[in-house]
Amino acid sequence: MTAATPAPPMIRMEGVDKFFGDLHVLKDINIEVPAGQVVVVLGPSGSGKSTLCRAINRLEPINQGVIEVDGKPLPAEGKALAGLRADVGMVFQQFNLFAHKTIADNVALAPVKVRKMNKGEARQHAMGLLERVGITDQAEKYPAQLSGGQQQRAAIARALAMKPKVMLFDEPTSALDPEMVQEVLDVMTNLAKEGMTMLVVTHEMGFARRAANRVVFMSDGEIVEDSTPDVFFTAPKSDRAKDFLGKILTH
Amino acid sequence: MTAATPAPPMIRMEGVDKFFGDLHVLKDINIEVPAGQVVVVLGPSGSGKSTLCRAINRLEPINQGVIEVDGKPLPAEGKALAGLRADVGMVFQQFNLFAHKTIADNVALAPVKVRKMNKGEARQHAMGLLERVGITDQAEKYPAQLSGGQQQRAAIARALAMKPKVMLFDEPTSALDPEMVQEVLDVMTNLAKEGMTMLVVTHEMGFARRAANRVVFMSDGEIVEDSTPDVFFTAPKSDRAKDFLGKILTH
Amino acid sequence: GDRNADSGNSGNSGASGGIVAKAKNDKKLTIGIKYDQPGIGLKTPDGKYEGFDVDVARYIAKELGVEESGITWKEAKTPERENLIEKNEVDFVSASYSMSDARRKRVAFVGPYYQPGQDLLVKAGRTDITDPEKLNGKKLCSVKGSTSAQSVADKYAKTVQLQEYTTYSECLTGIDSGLLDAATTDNTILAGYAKANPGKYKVVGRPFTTENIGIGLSLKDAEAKTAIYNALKKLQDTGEWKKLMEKHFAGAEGYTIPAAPPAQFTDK
Amino acid sequence: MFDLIEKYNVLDAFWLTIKLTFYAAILSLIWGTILAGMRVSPVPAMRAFGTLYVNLFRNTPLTLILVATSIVLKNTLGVTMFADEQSQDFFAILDFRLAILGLTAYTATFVCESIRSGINTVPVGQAEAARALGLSFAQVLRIIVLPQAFRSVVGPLASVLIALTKNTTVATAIGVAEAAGILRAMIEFESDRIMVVFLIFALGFVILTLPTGLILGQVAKKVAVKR
Amino acid sequence: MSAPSVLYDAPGPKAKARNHGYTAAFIVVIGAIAWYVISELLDSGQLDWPRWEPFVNGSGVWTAYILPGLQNTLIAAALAIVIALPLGAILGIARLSQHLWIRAIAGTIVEFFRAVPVLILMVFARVIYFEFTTLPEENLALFSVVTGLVLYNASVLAEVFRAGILSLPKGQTEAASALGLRKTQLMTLILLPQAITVMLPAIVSQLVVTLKDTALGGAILSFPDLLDSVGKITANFGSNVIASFVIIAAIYIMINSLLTWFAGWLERKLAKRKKAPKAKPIHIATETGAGASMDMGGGGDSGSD
Ligand SMILES: Nc1ncnc2c1ncn2[C@@H]1O[C@H](COP(=O)(O)OP(=O)(O)OP(=O)(O)O)[C@@H](O)[C@H]1O
Ligand SMILES: Nc1ncnc2c1ncn2[C@@H]1O[C@H](COP(=O)(O)OP(=O)(O)OP(=O)(O)O)[C@@H](O)[C@H]1O
Ligand SMILES: [Mg+2]
Ligand SMILES: [Mg+2]
Repeated sequence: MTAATPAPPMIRMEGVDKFFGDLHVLKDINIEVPAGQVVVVLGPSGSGKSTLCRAINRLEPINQGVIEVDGKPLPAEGKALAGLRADVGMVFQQFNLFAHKTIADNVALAPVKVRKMNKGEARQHAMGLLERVGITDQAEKYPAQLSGGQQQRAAIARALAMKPKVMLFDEPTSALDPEMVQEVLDVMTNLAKEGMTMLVVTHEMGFARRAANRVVFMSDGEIVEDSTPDVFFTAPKSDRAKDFLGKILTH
Repeated sequence: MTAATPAPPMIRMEGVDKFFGDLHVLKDINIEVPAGQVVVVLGPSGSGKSTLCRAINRLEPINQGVIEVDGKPLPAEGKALAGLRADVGMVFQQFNLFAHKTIADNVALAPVKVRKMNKGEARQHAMGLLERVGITDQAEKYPAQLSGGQQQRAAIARALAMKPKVMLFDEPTSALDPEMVQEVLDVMTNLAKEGMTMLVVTHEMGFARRAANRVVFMSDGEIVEDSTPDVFFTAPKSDRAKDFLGKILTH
Repeated sequence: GDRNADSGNSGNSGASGGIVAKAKNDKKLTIGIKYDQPGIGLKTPDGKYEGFDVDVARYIAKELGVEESGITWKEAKTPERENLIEKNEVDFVSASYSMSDARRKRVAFVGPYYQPGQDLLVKAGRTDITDPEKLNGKKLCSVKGSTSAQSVADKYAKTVQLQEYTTYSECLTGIDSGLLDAATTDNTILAGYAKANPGKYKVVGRPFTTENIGIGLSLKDAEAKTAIYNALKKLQDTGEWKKLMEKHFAGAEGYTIPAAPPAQFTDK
Repeated sequence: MFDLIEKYNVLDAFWLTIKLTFYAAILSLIWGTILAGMRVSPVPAMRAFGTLYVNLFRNTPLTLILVATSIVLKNTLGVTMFADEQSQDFFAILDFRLAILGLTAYTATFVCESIRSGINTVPVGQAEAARALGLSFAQVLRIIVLPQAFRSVVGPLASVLIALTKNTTVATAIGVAEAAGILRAMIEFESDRIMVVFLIFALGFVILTLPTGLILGQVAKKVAVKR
Repeated sequence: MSAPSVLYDAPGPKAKARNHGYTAAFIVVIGAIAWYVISELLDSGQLDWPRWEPFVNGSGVWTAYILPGLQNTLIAAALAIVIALPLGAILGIARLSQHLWIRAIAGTIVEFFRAVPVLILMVFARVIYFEFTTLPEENLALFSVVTGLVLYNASVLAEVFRAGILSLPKGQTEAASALGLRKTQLMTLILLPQAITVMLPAIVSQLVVTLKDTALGGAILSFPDLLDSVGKITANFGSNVIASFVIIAAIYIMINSLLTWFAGWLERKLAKRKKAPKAKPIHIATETGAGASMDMGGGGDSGSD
């Protein structure tokens, strides 16, 4: 655990427990992510990575423990919760672009509706973001007309449009064709370089090595290891991590 | 192009063209696969890899050109076509196991119905194959009860049950969770070692390097390169191949 | 026992030997009656059949030599009576069967064996409706397919509001709640309801038409016509007719049992 | 054929069919939407009521429902549906309105189920993405979920409308003189031209339902959300 | 353990309190309406015991009227479905034929009988049987009811069959062909068995529709069905029409709920085995009732890409 610093950590989870019925999916989770850090979460399927990620903006309510974002505890509902979520960007495995709106509208929607930005400004801002992720020419198309890689980049632009303090990524590249993985990872790498605080669930070891400050390894709802990428990939401590790396790295 | 050998090549395509409406998806394809060779087909999405693969057992009829399997031209329909297909094993990305039959029945079905093997014998043979792919204990389950990796291994066993002369694989591991990819590749590697003629569409570069005799690179419906894995991965000739490798290998 | 269930080909004899011969030889008859008309023809929950028409049918059967045990009862719904006779599925029909000219084209009648008149049924204790003219502005109920309500509107009360239902029971719920003021049809039918629900309804007792109710049977069976004629005549002559009328209708408020109709028991 | 249509006022009868369909369609849409709202609401009592209502009315024959409106509502409870009691047409108007009521009570269950399944076709991810952006409950519903749900509901609702059109014939059971109401007379008096009579009615309904199916089918295709 | 909902966020403490409030208010409203209806019924004497007594005191209403009516209803519905199933299968497969003219004929038949109300089909079946056959009068109503139901249901089931076969992933066909199975083997060994299991719930649902439609026979054709028994009961017990309706409706609801429950159970049971990646919902205009949405199961993705 990192020592407490004067500035509060961007994300803090303390003693978090989560159950689905009888299933204990998060077990006494304690983690802090300081501002500007990129944390990659690894672990076998079903280990609770997604649940961890979704708990941070309360898409999954937790049963026990404390979650704080930027020093403030997670509100339970209503306006306060919406306000917090606006500050936390989230990117999903399945992109989840609004199917009935164009790409530009997808990106401009929340700034207008939540941040009360005026429409023209929001649109201009959206086009800037689309340029940043390299899909300006797709602005007027509908999500279904784009390739997976393009959709995921649009989804990142949509999250960035809210100028979030922290970004959560839940397996952003696992639904993509292999050639499109890189274009999305490039966007994420740039984001990391610019100092965005990020929590990334991914199986892309290359990205973990290159862009992460820390690697958190989960298994069975527990955080089993929490170290630097170098240490984790070269000298994993637990058997579970070794086994996992063995399976994932041979091919 | 390889020179003609006394024994006919297992697969031969000559001047093959294929259209979907106006879309020209296979452009003057010429390729020969000698018996016992393992050929990996690479290329970006939409380049025509699946179509090439499916044309060989006429799941997609072609518009122009000649396809021969084991020296005999591909029949157009009826009994002759069914007979040829029985000699060509095929493994799909989505496994396509028969959902209403147990794994053992999936494997034993075609030998009984097509090869007129008697049921007891077919079953024994099926159990032998399931052992070979390492899922004997799943024999009485239904496909939906198996993991993706187990399903794909069952699908390979089902194809092998017909004692095919050649096996076609269309992205056999792309629908799998990363931890299951290796178990399927292992089965395929063993098959290659045993001397099976194989044509494999895949993005698994490790497999291509390890098990392939030849790599064929497709782009926009054309065969752009056809060389050994060593040459292809270290010194691709065309820009398109270089570009593709750049995208796929960085992560 | 539910005799409705056995398909009985008993009716076929009509074409061959006629029902008199059949009754004599087989000791069996199939008779069409109403199942849902208190006082006239009713199938009771314990599987019995009762009502004036049913008793008349029993009498005729007995005269033809058939005991109760030899009778197969069959439901003869209003729109189906001609069909049943034409297809020889019943030997005769005794089901408040009006002898109309339209029907005479398809079936033969023997009768009238009673002559009800169209009348009104109102809530017991109600005194404002004494005759059909009083129905102006009132709500009158009858049953689908009968022309009785329309004739009231045409002849007696121009501004009556008419309502039609499938069964008279439905009319009665409307009278109970006060939505409807009166129901109209043959006074015997009305009397049946009044008697079945003592103290609830009364017949107004001012019949304004005369209906001729007869036994319906096949056009081809002349011998049967005579036999039934004789039976009905005997019914009247022995005073049995009066007894049956009293058994089924006496005590219905507002209904007076009429004299037997003039003995003219065959159709033209 | 045309002489028959004129003699029996077939067009008037079909006009009544159309009117029944029209009013019942509008009301079922409203009541069905309210029911759907109850069935997906977070309030258990509303969900229970919605479920109970749908299961009762969907499993009862329409014939029985219509006859019951007449016997229970009109005869027993004295419901007059705002019809003028003094009017000569009191019963005609009342029965027409009761038929609409019965058709609505029944059809709304199917509208409800269509809407509910329409909502179910919207992937949860769409709502989660919207929530994750900070949209409020009302905004998620209004901007993201309902627009997508309504688009996928057009097709099923078209089927409901067609079924309703055909179901208006059952109103004959309570004496409404819509298309099926004049059938009896035509069959009785035109028994020698029975096939012509059949064709008139069959074609009448084909004309009423086929365009509905085709047009709404096109609309459904056009507005469908591509995923 | 609430699965995430498309409509609501996981409720917080305030939301929970609010929901309790709504619950209370709603119960009050429903209670008031129920109270009004019951008191009206009481006032008009409809809840008086004598009107209900015949149904429990062994008066014979069950054996004399209700059960025979129910028997007729069940017979008509069962006959209709049993006859409509093979007809529907033939029409459905014909609509998938490679020959345009077969598709056209089957398509016209299906669309025509789906457009014409069942009631009108029944009425005309009756007229035609009466005019052109020597069927006995007492079977006429049953035959007409069954004929109307068969014509309509065969058309609906044709669509169910077609949709059922089409809903199977294309990969099933491709895998079978790739193994060397012939067309008939493909249909009989792979497609039909899967299609039928996929369709079973839809077929059971159609049975509910059919059961309800038999009531038309009672109201219009004097077919002595369950609904028709009301007339006989009320003739014996005065005007206990409401009591009779309530009992008869309860019987329909019970049987149909049972069937619906069975369909759902079947669907869940089959889904467990099939666990298809994505069920493709298929909407078919059914009934006198309506677009019962039928989850046909079966995968949405076709193996090729
Ligand atoms: N809504 C839910 N209801 C019940 N159980 C759930 C739900 N969501 C997840 N789970 C279960 O919780 C456990 C953790 O799931 P989670 O999705 O967090 O795992 P994961 O590590 O993200 O796996 P993957 O790599 O497959 O995405 C799993 O066992 C999963 O089956
Ligand atoms: N049935 C079809 N109808 C029309 N176009 C098709 C069809 N199948 C494939 N195509 C098109 O043909 C082209 C080649 O498709 P193919 O599936 O062979 O590519 P691929 O190389 O296998 O791609 P991937 O890596 O995505 O599987 C693509 O542009 C595709 O959109
Ligand atoms: Mg996950
Ligand atoms: Mg492909």
